[in-house]
Amino acid sequence: MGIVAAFRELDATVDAIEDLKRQKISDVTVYTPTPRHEIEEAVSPPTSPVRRFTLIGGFCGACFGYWIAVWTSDYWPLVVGGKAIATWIPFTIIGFELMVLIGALATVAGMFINSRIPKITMTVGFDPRFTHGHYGIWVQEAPERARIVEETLRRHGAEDVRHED
Amino acid sequence: MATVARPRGATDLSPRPNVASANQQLPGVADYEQVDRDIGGSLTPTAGWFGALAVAIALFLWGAGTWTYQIYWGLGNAGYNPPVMWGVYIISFVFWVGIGHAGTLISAILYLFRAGFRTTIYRCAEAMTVFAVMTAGLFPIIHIGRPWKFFWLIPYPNWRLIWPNFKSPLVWDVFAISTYLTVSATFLYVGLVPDIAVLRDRATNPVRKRILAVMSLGWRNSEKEWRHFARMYLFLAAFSTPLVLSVHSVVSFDFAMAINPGWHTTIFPPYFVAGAIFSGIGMVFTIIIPIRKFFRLQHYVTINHLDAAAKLCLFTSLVVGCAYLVEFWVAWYSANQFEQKYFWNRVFGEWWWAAWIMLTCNMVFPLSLFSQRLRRNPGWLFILSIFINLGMWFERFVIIVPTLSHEFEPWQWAHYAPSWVDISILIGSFGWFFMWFLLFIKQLPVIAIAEVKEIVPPRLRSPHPHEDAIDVTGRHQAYEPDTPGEFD
Amino acid sequence: MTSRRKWALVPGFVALAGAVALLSAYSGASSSQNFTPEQPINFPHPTHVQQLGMNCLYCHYSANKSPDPGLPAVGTCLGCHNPIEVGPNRPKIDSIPARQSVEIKKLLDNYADPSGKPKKAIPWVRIHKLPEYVHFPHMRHVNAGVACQSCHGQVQRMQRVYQFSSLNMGWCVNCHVNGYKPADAVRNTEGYPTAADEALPPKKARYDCSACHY
Amino acid sequence: MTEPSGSAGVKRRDFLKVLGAAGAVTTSVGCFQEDVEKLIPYLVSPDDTVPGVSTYFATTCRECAAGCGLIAETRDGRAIKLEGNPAHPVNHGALCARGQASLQGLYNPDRYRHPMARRNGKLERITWDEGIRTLRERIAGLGAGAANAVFVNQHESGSFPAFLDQWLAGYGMPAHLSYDGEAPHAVMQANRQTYGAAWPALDFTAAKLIVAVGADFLEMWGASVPQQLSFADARAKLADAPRFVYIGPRRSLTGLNADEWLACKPGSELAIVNALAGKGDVAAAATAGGVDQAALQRLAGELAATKPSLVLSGVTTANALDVALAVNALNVAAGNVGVTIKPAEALTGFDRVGSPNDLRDAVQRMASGAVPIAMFRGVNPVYVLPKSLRVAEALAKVPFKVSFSPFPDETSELCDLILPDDHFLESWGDAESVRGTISLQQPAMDRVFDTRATADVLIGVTKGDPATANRIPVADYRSWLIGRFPGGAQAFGAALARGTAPGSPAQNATASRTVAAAPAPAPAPLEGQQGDFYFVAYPSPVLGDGRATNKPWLQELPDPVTKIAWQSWIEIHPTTAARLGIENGDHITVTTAAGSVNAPAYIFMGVRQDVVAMATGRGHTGYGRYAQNVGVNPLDALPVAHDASGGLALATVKARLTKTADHSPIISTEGSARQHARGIGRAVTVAELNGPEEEEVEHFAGDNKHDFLPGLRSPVANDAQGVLGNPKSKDKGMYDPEHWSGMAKRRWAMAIDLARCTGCSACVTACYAENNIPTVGAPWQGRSLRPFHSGDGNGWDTRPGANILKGREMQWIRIERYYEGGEDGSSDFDTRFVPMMCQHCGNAPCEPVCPVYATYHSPDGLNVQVYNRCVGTRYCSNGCPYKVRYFNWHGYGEPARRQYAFPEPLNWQLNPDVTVRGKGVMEKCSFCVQRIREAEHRAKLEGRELVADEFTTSCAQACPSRAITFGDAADEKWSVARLAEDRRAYHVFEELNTFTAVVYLKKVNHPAGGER
Repeated sequence: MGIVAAFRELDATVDAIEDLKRQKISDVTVYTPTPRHEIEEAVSPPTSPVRRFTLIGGFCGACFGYWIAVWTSDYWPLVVGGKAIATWIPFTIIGFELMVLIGALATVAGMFINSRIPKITMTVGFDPRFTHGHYGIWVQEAPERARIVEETLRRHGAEDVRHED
Repeated sequence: MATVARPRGATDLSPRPNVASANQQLPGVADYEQVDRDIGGSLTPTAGWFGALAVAIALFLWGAGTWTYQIYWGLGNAGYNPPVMWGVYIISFVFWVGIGHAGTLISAILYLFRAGFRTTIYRCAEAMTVFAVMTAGLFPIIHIGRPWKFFWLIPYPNWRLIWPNFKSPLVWDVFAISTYLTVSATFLYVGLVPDIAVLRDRATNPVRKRILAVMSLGWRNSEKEWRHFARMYLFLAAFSTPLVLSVHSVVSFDFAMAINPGWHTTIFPPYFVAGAIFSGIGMVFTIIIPIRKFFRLQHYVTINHLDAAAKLCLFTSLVVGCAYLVEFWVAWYSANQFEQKYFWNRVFGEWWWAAWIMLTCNMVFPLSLFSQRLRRNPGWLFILSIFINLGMWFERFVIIVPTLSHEFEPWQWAHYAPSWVDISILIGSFGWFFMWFLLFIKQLPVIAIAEVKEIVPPRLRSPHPHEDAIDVTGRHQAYEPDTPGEFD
Repeated sequence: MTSRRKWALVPGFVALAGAVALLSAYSGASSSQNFTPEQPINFPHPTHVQQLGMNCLYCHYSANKSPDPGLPAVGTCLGCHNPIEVGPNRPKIDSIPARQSVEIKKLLDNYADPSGKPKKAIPWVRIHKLPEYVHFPHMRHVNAGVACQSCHGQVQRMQRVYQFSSLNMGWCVNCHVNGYKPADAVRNTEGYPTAADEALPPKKARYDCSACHY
Repeated sequence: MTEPSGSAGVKRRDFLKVLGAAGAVTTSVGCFQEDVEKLIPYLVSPDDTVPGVSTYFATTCRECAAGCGLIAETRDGRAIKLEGNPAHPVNHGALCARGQASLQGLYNPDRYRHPMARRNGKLERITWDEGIRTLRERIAGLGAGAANAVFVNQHESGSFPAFLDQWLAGYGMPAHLSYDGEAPHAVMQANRQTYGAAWPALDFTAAKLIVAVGADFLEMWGASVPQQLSFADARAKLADAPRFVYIGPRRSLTGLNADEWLACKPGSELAIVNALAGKGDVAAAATAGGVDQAALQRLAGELAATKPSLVLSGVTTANALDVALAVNALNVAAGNVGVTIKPAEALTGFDRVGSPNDLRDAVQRMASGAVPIAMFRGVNPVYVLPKSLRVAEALAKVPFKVSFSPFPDETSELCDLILPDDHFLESWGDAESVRGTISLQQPAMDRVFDTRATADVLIGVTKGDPATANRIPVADYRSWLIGRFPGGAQAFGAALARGTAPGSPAQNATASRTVAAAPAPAPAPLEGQQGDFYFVAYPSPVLGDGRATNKPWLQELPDPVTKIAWQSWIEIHPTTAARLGIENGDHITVTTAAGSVNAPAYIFMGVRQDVVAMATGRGHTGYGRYAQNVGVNPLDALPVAHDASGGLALATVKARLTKTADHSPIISTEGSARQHARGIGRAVTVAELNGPEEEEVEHFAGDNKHDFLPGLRSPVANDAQGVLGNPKSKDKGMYDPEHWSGMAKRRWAMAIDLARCTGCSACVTACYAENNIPTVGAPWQGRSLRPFHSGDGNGWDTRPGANILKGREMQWIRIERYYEGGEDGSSDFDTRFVPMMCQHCGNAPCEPVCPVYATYHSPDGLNVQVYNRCVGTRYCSNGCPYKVRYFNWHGYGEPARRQYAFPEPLNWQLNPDVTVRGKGVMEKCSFCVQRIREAEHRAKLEGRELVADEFTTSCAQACPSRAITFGDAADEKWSVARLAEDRRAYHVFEELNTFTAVVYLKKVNHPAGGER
């Protein structure tokens, strides 16, 4: 079962998170109206893997850019302005632009995939206040330990605690 | 505006200028809830807004009608006068692309530079960017002789087995502009997602709530989302920075790659990029100053922010002015009579007035920003921004028309005068731009809610001795706050 | 887990869009292939070519010396379908007896005067049409040994002639670049290429734009 | 076409009745035509034509009296191009602009489409039978009055005049009046007196010094084409070429080709000629003529010292005959007769021409009401005679007027019976252009409209009445011709193939003009008239006396001197203009004793300070949509004054000048008349030419590192596209010289000899004719001026030439005319004519910028423009330093648009081998790629390689001075390859490293006193 707690203050939220950690309660989701370093520190999560998406996307983009330009030029060789048929320097522009394009889109895709959005359901473990002024903690825990969790959250000054099944 | 309770201190607060401190940045904003209230409240449509929208749409329709007319009867109805084969449309294209450069600059480059003053204006600038590029993208199509064949510039597999010419600057344009449009639109949208979530949760109208729910992609402010979001935002910024520089460089290649006197010069890319940013900032002023007034957001977009932006404007103006002068020097030093003749003709020839409009508006007037009083005077900034827009349009005019009308072959020297068709379509483009922009500012937050919350002091259970210290748990002394205005 | 399934949709949509784009690009949307119009006179090519063994060049007389293949003059038709001698009958061909023919009647009634002189031209409906900005010299192709059937299809078997090839630019260019196999000419004319024919190298042609477009 | 043609010979000219079969020329750039199209076969397949392949007919040009030989190219029964007949003794294959444009007379949309008669004031359609009957009855009813009948025929040589006179005589009518407003009557009469021939052949090549006293022998003075050929050959002798001095108040096109110009007052020529002849006082002559005495003295000495010389007179003052006689005497004295002037090989085109004075006399008889019937064929007295003669009023006094004119001109609009004549490309005839040679005129095609040859009409008139039925015992004029042809039908048929035959056409010995013209009224002496300016009218080099004005090609062709099209102008000297505060385009009114004209001023160094000059040809009040209300007619201000020979005196009146308020911009294709030291048109003096070669190092304006080197220095030229500017590029495809297609072995190139080019602009019109170039100056082709307007032209820019005002003319080849010197307004300036077309650069700046490869470099060295690929970014034009790319601003090729340039039946002339460009695409000179490909097809079918100089471009073919040479520069067997290496060769803007395929050969100047 899940417990959703809403906090008014930042430091209270931070204390609660660290307390839960100390109690080896793992499945904790924290909500914050705006990114705060304190919370990130408290949760101390692994580095986001989005950067890999960026790297791969950018690389593919650049390769495709150069390839399409060179291949089409050689596919039907036409001389313009006495220039070589496949000219690398101008094709760099194509390579660069496509690197940026594909790279950027891949990055966004990375963010979506990693943070599991678009989310289909908004009901479970969420409270509209979290996008307003409140911080939130959502713990999914076995019923028998739920009481401890709730008690911990209240101790740290949760404005209110809600149970979900 | 009646619906908006005039928030506390929504006047032009003038705190001590150039003070770098977190809690001083938005003295008028108490807590997160107020941010939602103020910004969310500014979204209610007003009569004035409907009026403006109506005008914009009317102008757009007039322009669109003129374009269909031009397509049917031929480009001859525009003012072209061979060899001046490029005219108002390409001028406006470059103009609008230039406008489109401020947004990404502010949201991306200043983000990397941790320039705090961007926070409250970047959303506005980004939206401006997207719509400006949308406008600019139309002009090449309007300009070409057979618009219905425009897609031939895009490399797609086809049964003719033929492809575009990747050596042509115009194809580079296609790639640069479309990439720029896509990336900046994405940038704008993903930045909006958390704010849309805020609106979603505040919305009362169920239909609106539903739409916002879809648009917000189910964003719920979880710490995990924020983590990936921050990383993505960083990389997007990192990508956009070179992109901004590349796009207008590529646009400048349209000219620099041709051999015409006045075009064929290596100074063009930096010169164009500076000019673009300059014109962009000008347009930002033109837009943000009325908005902060009518939306009562002076306590968000403070004088400090305008001041900082004005400094950026002054800097780019100096760069542009330098470029102008260097051009003349190069022409003289090249000992190339075509170049020399052209540049003489530029300032003393048939088009002298255009050249002088350009020089005064872009070089002389902005010098006033050396005065701190004028920098901190929104009224003056607004007036100046109008001059800048005008001057930058004429900069492109001066680059294109005099060159084409007066180049190598004396027998083909000619004049040029726009016709009613050119003018109508130019006006229509402003209608098109403002139509989108007006629709935007009443549907979506014109100031980034989530990011503003970042610079609003958080609520604390145990008030800390040092109000302005960010680290309330007192455990991470090593952390350096990105305080706004620290680069002022 | 509903979200999982919905995730699968996204690449699905992308793939679909791509497929549609490619199809539309390659479909040669503006080709009038298989265009089979109703002709003023349903001229039976099979009878003339297969039974009577007439050569294409008998009627399309300038295909080997002009860009324009040429059309038979009404006089040419009346040369055989002589109203005086055979009237609205199909002339007797070796074994096959002469008999009434609706189409010949049409010819005589509408396009010839009783004396057998041509009266009025037959408004044939044009089937194979290249845009005016393409210059297609028939004689070059015919003299290069390209069988008529290679482009026009097995007209000698068509009861009603239709546009056999797409006449798209890609279709032209493929042959110009890859070349035309003499053996194909034999096959297209219902012959059986010998090993010698097969051995012959394909005949290529210019693929420079100004070869056809000017 | 409804008219079944009488002769079997014409059958094969039947049309394919529908365009579809002929590879229809419709605008189609860019889209498949899905709409079902009909294919219409022949009824009876023609014996000797192949659909899609051109048939050629030799015939004779009747646009002017010279009678050049033509080859008419017909395709599927339609004449599509005229070229000079190389075998013809007059023009040797060359053809002037007017000859080219006669096609637009044939297909002119304003031609009379059927006979008409005036019924209660209106011209109504009638049948030919009615028409012929009406004419017959009228003539029958004349009775004694027949003796006063007037038949005015446009002067032509050959049998028709004799036939006509015979016919007239049959009805007791006086012989016809053979009128030619362009013929220099004074010169011809003087020639008859001195040499016994109206127009002796002129051999410029034999001369060492040419002095032209107002004789514009490259223009309207005599037979321009043969004179131009000979003159160009003379100048092409370079160092040994004759020096050329022009004397006259206005520096015409001929004058601009002169090495020196003595700008003398009109009327002073006689004194000057006498001075030159040593018969008169030089000083007096110099003061009288207002010329520099030293120069005159020097010229007199030079003339005396240089033998043989060639002195020509062409003045149009009242004493023209005296001047001409004096000049002839000078030639005789100098022993030029038989050397440079050859009466033995006279051009006979002008023999038996009547004079304007005869026409004036006829008009005055009409005015007196004595004339019962007047018939006009090809002559338009209402327009070509001075307004002060009141021709229209005189015509009103004539009870019955018949016009055989094919066009609705000012005269025929006043006539009671219109029996439209066939165009000469539709009818039979003959001419005697050179003594002893008949050149035949045969129909190149079936009739376009329901017209009929006048000769056949006249025959029809006689046939209708039993009394006169067997007066002309032949079926039609053709049989009449054959009947009189030396050798009969056999020889006639044989001669048709060549177009010429030895012998002389039938002359009517008996008939001579029974009514003698009253002597011309003595004109008022020029000096002593009031007015501070001499008013000089001159026949336009392009439009002549106005008979060519209804042809859009010629309206659009810029005047070779002023470069003005679709407009009349008044030439005025810069100094005078400055004095009177007159700018280009300010309207000024020229008022003479006889009347006044008002036109925009054009400031021109080539007139004296006390002279204003104006060209004839425009100012029609009728004559079809292209001529009507375009410009003004200088004759409106001329008195009725004739010289002693009866020629109309054009420079005989003084005028007052008043500046008016209104201003209309000059419709000119000229940007700057100065080349600003950019080395576009270059020249060497004889001295330099004789000098050692190594001195010949030129430095370029704008770049002093490049020295001049002759030849084609393109990386894709001498090695024929082997390198592509990058030796390492792997797949060269067809650009590899070893490629099986062999395309890259060729490098098409062009050489233009500025020493030959006279700037006559025949090439421009030839290019229009060959390449389906639209004319854009017609009043309905302008652009929109405001958002809301109706289709009737209201709201559009309906000024004639409005598009040209916007610089939108489409001349694939244009003649640039640059002045050197004379900035101070002195008469001492040099003119450079530079034909400018696509230079087909090896490194073309236009190519790489095109996003869709619509323009690229073909393996055989062409800069190809693929119309159907073009999307119209116009970037290529920006890149082009020569500015030779032209854009279709409107749907000039789209029948549905009001700017359509080829209203039916003008579109019948369109060349089926060339795509008609639609709106929104770029076009430019293609080096006549269709001719290249056609030649390649022909060679391939005949299983051979191309032969050197086997074919050439349209401009080169037409050029009457043979200045243009086209060919394969990569193969030294072609003459262009040799010319490219000439020491005079240079490229325009070579410093831009465009490596052009067009080589210019420098003009050669012969300054005064230069050693010979």
